[in-house]
Amino acid sequence: MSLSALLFCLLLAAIVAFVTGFWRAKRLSPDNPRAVHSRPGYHGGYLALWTALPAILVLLVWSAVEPRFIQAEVESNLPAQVLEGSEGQIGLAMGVVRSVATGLERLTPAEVAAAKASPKEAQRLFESKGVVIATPPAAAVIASAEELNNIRHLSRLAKTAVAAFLAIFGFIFAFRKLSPNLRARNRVEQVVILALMAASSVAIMTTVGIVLSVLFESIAFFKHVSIIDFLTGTIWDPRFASAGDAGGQGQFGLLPLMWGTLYISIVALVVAVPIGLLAAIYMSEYAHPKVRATVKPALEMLAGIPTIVYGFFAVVTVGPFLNFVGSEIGLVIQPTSVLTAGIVMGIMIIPFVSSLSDDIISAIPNALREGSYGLGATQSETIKRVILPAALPGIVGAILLAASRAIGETMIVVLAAGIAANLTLNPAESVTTITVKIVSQLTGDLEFNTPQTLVAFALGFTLFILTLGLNVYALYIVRKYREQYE
Amino acid sequence: MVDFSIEPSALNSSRTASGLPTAQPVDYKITARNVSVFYGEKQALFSVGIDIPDRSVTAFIGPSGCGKSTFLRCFNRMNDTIASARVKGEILVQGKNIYGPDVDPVQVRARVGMVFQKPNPFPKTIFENVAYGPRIHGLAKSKSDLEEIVVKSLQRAGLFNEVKDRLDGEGTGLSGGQQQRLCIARAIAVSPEVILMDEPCSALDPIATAKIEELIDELRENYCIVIVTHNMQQAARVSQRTAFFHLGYLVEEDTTDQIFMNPKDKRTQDYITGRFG
Amino acid sequence: MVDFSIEPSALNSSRTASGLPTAQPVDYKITARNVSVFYGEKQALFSVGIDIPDRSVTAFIGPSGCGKSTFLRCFNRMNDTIASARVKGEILVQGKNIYGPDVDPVQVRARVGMVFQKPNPFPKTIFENVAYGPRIHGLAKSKSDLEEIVVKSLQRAGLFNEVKDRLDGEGTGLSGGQQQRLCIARAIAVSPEVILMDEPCSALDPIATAKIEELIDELRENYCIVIVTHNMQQAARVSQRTAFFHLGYLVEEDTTDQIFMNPKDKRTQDYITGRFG
Amino acid sequence: MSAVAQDPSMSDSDAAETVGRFDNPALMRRRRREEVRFQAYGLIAIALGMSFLVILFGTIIRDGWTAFFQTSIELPIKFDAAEIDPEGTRNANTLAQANYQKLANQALYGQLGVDPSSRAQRQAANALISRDVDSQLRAMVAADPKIIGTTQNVWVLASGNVDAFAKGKIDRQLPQQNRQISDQQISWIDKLTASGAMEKSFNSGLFTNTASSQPETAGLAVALLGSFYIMLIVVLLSVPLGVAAAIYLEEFAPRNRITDIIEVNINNLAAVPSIVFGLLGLAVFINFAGLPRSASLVGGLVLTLRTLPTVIIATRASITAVPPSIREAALGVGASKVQSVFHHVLPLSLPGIITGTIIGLVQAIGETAPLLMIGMVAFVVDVPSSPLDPATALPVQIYMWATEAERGFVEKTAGATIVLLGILAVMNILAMVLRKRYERKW
Amino acid sequence: RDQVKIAGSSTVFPYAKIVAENFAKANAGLKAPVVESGGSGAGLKQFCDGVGEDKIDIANSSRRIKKGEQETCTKNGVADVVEVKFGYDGIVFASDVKGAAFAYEAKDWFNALAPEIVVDGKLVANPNKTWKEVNAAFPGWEIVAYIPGEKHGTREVFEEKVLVAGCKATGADKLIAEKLKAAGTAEDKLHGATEKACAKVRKDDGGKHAIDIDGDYTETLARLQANKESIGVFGLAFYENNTDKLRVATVGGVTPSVETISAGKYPVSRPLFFYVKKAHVGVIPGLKEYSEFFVSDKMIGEDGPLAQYGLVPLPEAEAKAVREIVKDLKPLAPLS
Ligand SMILES: Nc1ncnc2c1ncn2[C@@H]1O[C@H](COP(=O)(O)OP(=O)(O)OP(=O)(O)O)[C@@H](O)[C@H]1O
Ligand SMILES: Nc1ncnc2c1ncn2[C@@H]1O[C@H](COP(=O)(O)OP(=O)(O)OP(=O)(O)O)[C@@H](O)[C@H]1O
Ligand SMILES: [Mg+2]
Ligand SMILES: [Mg+2]
Ligand SMILES: O=P([O-])([O-])[O-]
Repeated sequence: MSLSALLFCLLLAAIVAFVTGFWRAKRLSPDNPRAVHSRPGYHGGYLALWTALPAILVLLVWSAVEPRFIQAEVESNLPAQVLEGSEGQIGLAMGVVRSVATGLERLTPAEVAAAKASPKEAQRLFESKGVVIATPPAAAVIASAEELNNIRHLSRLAKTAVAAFLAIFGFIFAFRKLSPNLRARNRVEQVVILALMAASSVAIMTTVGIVLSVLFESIAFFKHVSIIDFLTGTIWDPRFASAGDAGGQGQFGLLPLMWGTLYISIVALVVAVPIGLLAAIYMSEYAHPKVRATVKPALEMLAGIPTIVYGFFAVVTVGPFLNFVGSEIGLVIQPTSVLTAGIVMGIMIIPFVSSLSDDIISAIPNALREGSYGLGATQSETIKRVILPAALPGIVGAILLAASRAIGETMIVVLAAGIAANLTLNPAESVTTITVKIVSQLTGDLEFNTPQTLVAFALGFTLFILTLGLNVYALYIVRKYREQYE
Repeated sequence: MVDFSIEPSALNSSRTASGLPTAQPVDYKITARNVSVFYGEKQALFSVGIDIPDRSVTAFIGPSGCGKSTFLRCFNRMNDTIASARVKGEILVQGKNIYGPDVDPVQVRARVGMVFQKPNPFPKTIFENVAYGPRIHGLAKSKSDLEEIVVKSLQRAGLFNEVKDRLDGEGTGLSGGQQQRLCIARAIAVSPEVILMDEPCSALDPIATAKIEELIDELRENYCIVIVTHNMQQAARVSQRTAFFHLGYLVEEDTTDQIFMNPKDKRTQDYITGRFG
Repeated sequence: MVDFSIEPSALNSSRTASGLPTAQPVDYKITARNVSVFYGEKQALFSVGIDIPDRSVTAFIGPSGCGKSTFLRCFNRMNDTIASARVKGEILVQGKNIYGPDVDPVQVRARVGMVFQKPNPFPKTIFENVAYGPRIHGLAKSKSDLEEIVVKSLQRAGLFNEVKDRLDGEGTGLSGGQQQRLCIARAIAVSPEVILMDEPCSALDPIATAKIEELIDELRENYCIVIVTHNMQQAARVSQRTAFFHLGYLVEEDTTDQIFMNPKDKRTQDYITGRFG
Repeated sequence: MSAVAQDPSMSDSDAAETVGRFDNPALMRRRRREEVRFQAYGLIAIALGMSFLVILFGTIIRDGWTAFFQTSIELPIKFDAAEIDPEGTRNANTLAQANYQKLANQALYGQLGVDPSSRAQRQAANALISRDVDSQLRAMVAADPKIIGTTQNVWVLASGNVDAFAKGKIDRQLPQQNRQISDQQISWIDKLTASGAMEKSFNSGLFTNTASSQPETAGLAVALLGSFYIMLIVVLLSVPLGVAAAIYLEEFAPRNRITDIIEVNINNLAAVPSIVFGLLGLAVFINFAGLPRSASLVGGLVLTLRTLPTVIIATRASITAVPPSIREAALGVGASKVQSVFHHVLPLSLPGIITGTIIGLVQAIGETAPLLMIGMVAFVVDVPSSPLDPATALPVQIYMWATEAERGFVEKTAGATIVLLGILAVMNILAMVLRKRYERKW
Repeated sequence: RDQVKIAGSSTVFPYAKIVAENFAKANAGLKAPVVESGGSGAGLKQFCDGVGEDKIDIANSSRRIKKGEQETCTKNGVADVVEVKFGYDGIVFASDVKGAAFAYEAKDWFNALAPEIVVDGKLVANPNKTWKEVNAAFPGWEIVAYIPGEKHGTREVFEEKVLVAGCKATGADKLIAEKLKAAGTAEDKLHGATEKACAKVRKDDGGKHAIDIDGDYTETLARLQANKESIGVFGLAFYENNTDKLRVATVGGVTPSVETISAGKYPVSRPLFFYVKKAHVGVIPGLKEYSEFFVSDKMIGEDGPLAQYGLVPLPEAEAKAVREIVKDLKPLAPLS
């Protein structure tokens, strides 16, 4: 049986086990349900879990390791000249064998005979069954394919047997345990909690995965360039570093990128924070609930628009507009500049500030407002002097979240920030950011096994650390804030 | 038969003596006429009228939901802050209708201070809590002026000695009873004419309650105080006049002695003898 | 002197007659021995012991924060759900220590029902609210069985007539008093042996309160009821026995008559005469 | 007293100038003005935010709505048997190999009166119709070989440049050498338009065609399907995983260092740049697990990881919002913790979970950067039949079209953006409806 | 796998798309290849990752494979790589269509963009701020040039064919070499170091004179439209599709076009390549067929769709040689 069929059977078995357990439990004490610890459903669940879970776990592990075994087995019988080749070539040969094997399974016995007789005929037959192969298969390949099919059949049989054994054994074991005193509910719930726990470990594993996937390449990069130079260098000009110029190492300087990243984020915050905060204040304190109910989700749409759309908006609309405004007032504003990217990014993160702040302001206990009104304060005085100071830590948390979003934003800056790594204070000039460089170093025409591309991973790692720091800080602030109200 | 009698000390006879004789005309600080309050469709208060004398404590009692808070919040137009609330009738404070056409509720609230059920100090320093009112109303000419106001208010609220070393500590860091006294100090700091208190002790422990009651007794000498309470013993202990509310109606209003010893209405009697509530 | 006396009808003498004579040994439903409760470092209850008889109402009174709720929540191991809470000592329900090593707290709670301060019906239909308990405990063999349980529970809770036409209406759509009775019905539906009530009327209006009190009086015939209340009149009205707590200690426990008319401890006396609280 | 100098928001001059009682009219006036001004700031902020939204949508719709229409030309095409099937065998292979483009070109010459002997004229005329006419006619013949030998009026696609011209995206006033359309071609187009043989109609091809190098035949089918698979995977994985994780963390996990770390970690993941997730996907799913490149499965997995934190955070928030009294009520009638969670807490937090999920999905469907890293920026002609097949996604398609040289792709880019925004809007409305439906009061 | 997988250069991408599309139409049994666009380097990286079903078959590149890359390939078992040069990409300079006309020589670019230029026989920091200062025939626009970023293959061509050529034409290379020698550069490295130095781009005035574009030509076009008095670098194909927006400049008196480039008159062009993994031929269906189809006259010929799009076709002799290579799958010899 194939894996999916097996799983399906196990599911059926689990259902049967469930029903059995259910009925058995009902019989345990038909007159006094209270005398039985757990409800029949839990007994059923207990039985079903014992029946299916071990078998499923074993099956999954088996299926994960099976291909390697089969591969090794079939490989060992490949023609000698194939085996001499590299691992990749063996892999390719195996690919052909697999295709042929699939093809053979789709043929009728008569066709199989015909296919064996003539490779050309085999190719034609396979193609007619939807299996395209590049060249007519040699006899050895067909032999290997048959072997592959045989081993697969065997493995499947064994798998089925093991699964059946485990299911039956589990069923019997659990069935004998069914009794009024069995804490079936607790057992089943333990499994549920374990499953929940496993789910929450995915987040951890993701982080581990991220760290691992950038760590090794970063280390490789730091073999070329010293970590100190990377962190403290003020010049980003990796291309010319590779020439082996004197002082070339310093040209992987993170600082201009870091500055660009922070500068754009700051501009974005300068746009988003006042607008977002004032909008939040108006929505939570002044606006009619109906207005709030429409404005809030409408603003939230700003965060839902794909950033690539913002990117083009920046290049096509905002950049030229700023440039035009600049020329009207006698300023040179480059179309891609800190301002362009910052403003557009600011628009994007408005909802992060407005929605979160709105929630936070609304959560400020009404007692504070009443306390202030009671002293004869106007509404704006109350907001400015009581509500905002009280909400400040939460608002700071929201702003930090928006900031980390801005720091990590890619598509807008790729299109709107520019790529010159400038250490400039002038917001009308273009700077570049860490994310821009990650994309361009990875997708460019650069030679791939050089520090120029490896640096992308080091940059990714830096970015990860940066946002981590911000988040830890945000959490610290939010924690503090929580305590104040509890 | 269980005896719920209140001992003389609780209904301090000396206070009663210094209280206001009912029959005699007094200068009323607040006069309410035909006040009805609606929350949306629902009427919470039905044409209530009352006269509240200055320099004394008037207690509102009655079972939960009878409209005590609603009525109290009419006196400083606090009900304005509830979108669904509508107030009809007139309320004169010092002879002027605070629901008149060109009255600014903000100014009303400066004249009629309020203390709430749950102590609600601002999350600022103790000093800033008290200084807040004077600042927004521009009551202090200078820094030292402001300091003086703050200190005096804290002293009056009987809190100064406890907090004088940590005026720049957080107001929320005080104990519940201290917080409530801080709120009273905050209210006093804008020198209101009236102080409204909505169950000021219901969130406090007995010792803190006793302190607040003492304080109310002292403040009475300078302010017109209206207090809502659930606790009849408390009403008896601190007030000179008592008004009993039931289902949105003002059932009976008289000197505290009269209400507790000689209630005219059957409902009042049932309530104070614990038949309900 | 103000007379807070409670009239005979309030402390129903017939009930007192049918109540349990103190001196005589009775079958105690709950026995607590040396119960101390800690919240983290802080001790909230100090070695409390009590015997609670079956088929009667026992009231816990005392000022706020004295540990009434804490103690009550020990009887159905509800304190287990608070991470910081630790309970020492033993509590026997029907002779079995519910804090014993292999006791499943979930089962304890099925036997010892609870009604909370704020009515907390599930946001489901009225029917589902009551049916929930019987369902999870498998108390009904069939649909009609379940219906019977629900109807009976609602009847017992005195709610059936009011809601019989809208059993599939939302439980949260009822008035406060009805909600509280629904919660009682929900508790009854799993046929517990004990019903714990933590200030069940404090969020209700007088009329609803009266109904609940009546209900408690009826339920007493079949259940062991423990009720926490802030309201001494209520304790006097509904309970046969009363325990007075103060600062985490059980100060005094006796028949209600004794406690109210003849308290042994000075603190008890001060409390019931309104000297504090 | 050190505390005095604290409130800087109130200038001292303020205080000094206006000492007095509450009926100080000057102070009162100022306070009222202040109030009005403050409200105005709020209104301005909201107006700004909303106008950004309107401008964004306005520009996109202005540039893109024409992409939903397509110019076609009606040609009387003679399905010449001699040309299509000279031997008359009606062999499918022969039919497939025939030069159909030529048939269309000839019909066009006839229609426009082009001199077939002039190569320049021929080429100019050929450029009016799409190179894809070939496949269109081939499909017609394959479907019904009987039309061979007849003359049929067929609407064929105009070429991308003609389409752009017809929509006014190419300026008639420009000098000829600067235009993609010559004066001669313009006169032809005018002629065709006048005779009603050239019309604009709804462009269903935008949704049904797959990738193409010509703007007139390029469509979103692969991208839409790819995005659909990705969304499906994201929903199927991130919702159960996210909700389960949130339940565990909020209801069962002990509060300690480890759960603190998990919490920081999840918050951080929500803020990790999406491009880093692309690096993760490349390393883990493609290089380590050996999943195929360019497949929507990998895209789905990467975006699942990207979405997971959002779902967890939103779910946790809505679980916390369920009042403890509900949990107590359930425990009080003897439900176990697990029962109280699954019977009561979870259903009640459904609106919040839905909101969080939709927010996560909305983010995921617009995500471009991580897909750049896992090979989804690709030219895929075949409609993917499973998530394992190569595919693209909507934002990626937008990105690719945006970098095309041909004029026709400019409006396509905006058109695809409109489609994407439409999907976002539908998802948001769905969220709103679902939230309404499951919202409960307690 | 029954489908060819291709990755690499974004410059080659449009051509590969056209071929892939036509390939599927022409070969009923075979599926259209999947073509990824991620840059030459990224494509070659995947390409050299090894052989196997999960590895790509073809890498598109807008430059020749580098020695180091070839070594990695060999190390990873990708021993035999067939290099296919299928045409040229013209690189043009253009300004806004309504702007001024430019007739460049390579030295103009050097004098405009180099950090140091020759004035009166001495190397001095580039004093030129406007094009008029560079060449009196030019308008007085401020020097603002959008040049391809360093990730683009086009940049290398620009440096080699324009900047370095201009460097030599102005005689700056000799001065630079002297300077480097004085700084102690070894004799054997001198030539390379000089060329590198010649290729440098000025960064003064906040880098506003030479602006790198990492994105595509659409981005350059957008920048150009935002700043009408600026010059951009484009591919010939892109320019030809946007003649209504761009005005092209001549270089050395030659106007860029398919004809002038294939005739070798216009100097700034570069070859385009794709690399085929020989080990996959015969295993992946359609791989050989695709490669042959690509270089067929039908595709890369003068009348083919690639030329129509803007590819500069190979001269007939070269085309023939390439077809031979593809037919015989002649692997690329190790680079030196
Ligand atoms: N904001 C409001 N919206 C609608 N109805 C309200 C509101 N506030 C109070 N009510 C209703 O008005 C009535 C009177 O309420 P009020 O708070 O004045 O009672 P109270 O006597 O202060 O009660 P308590 O002793 O519980 O504080 C009640 O029925 C209450 O439900
Ligand atoms: N979850 C908790 N964590 C820490 N301390 C608690 C907790 N619950 C109660 N306490 C403390 O335990 C003591 C007893 O509280 P408990 O709630 O039992 O009092 P109570 O008599 O029911 O008061 P009330 O009448 O106000 O309900 C109080 O000091 C309280 O602050
Ligand atoms: Mg009230
Ligand atoms: Mg309590
Ligand atoms: O993408 P390119 O390698 O051609 O720049």
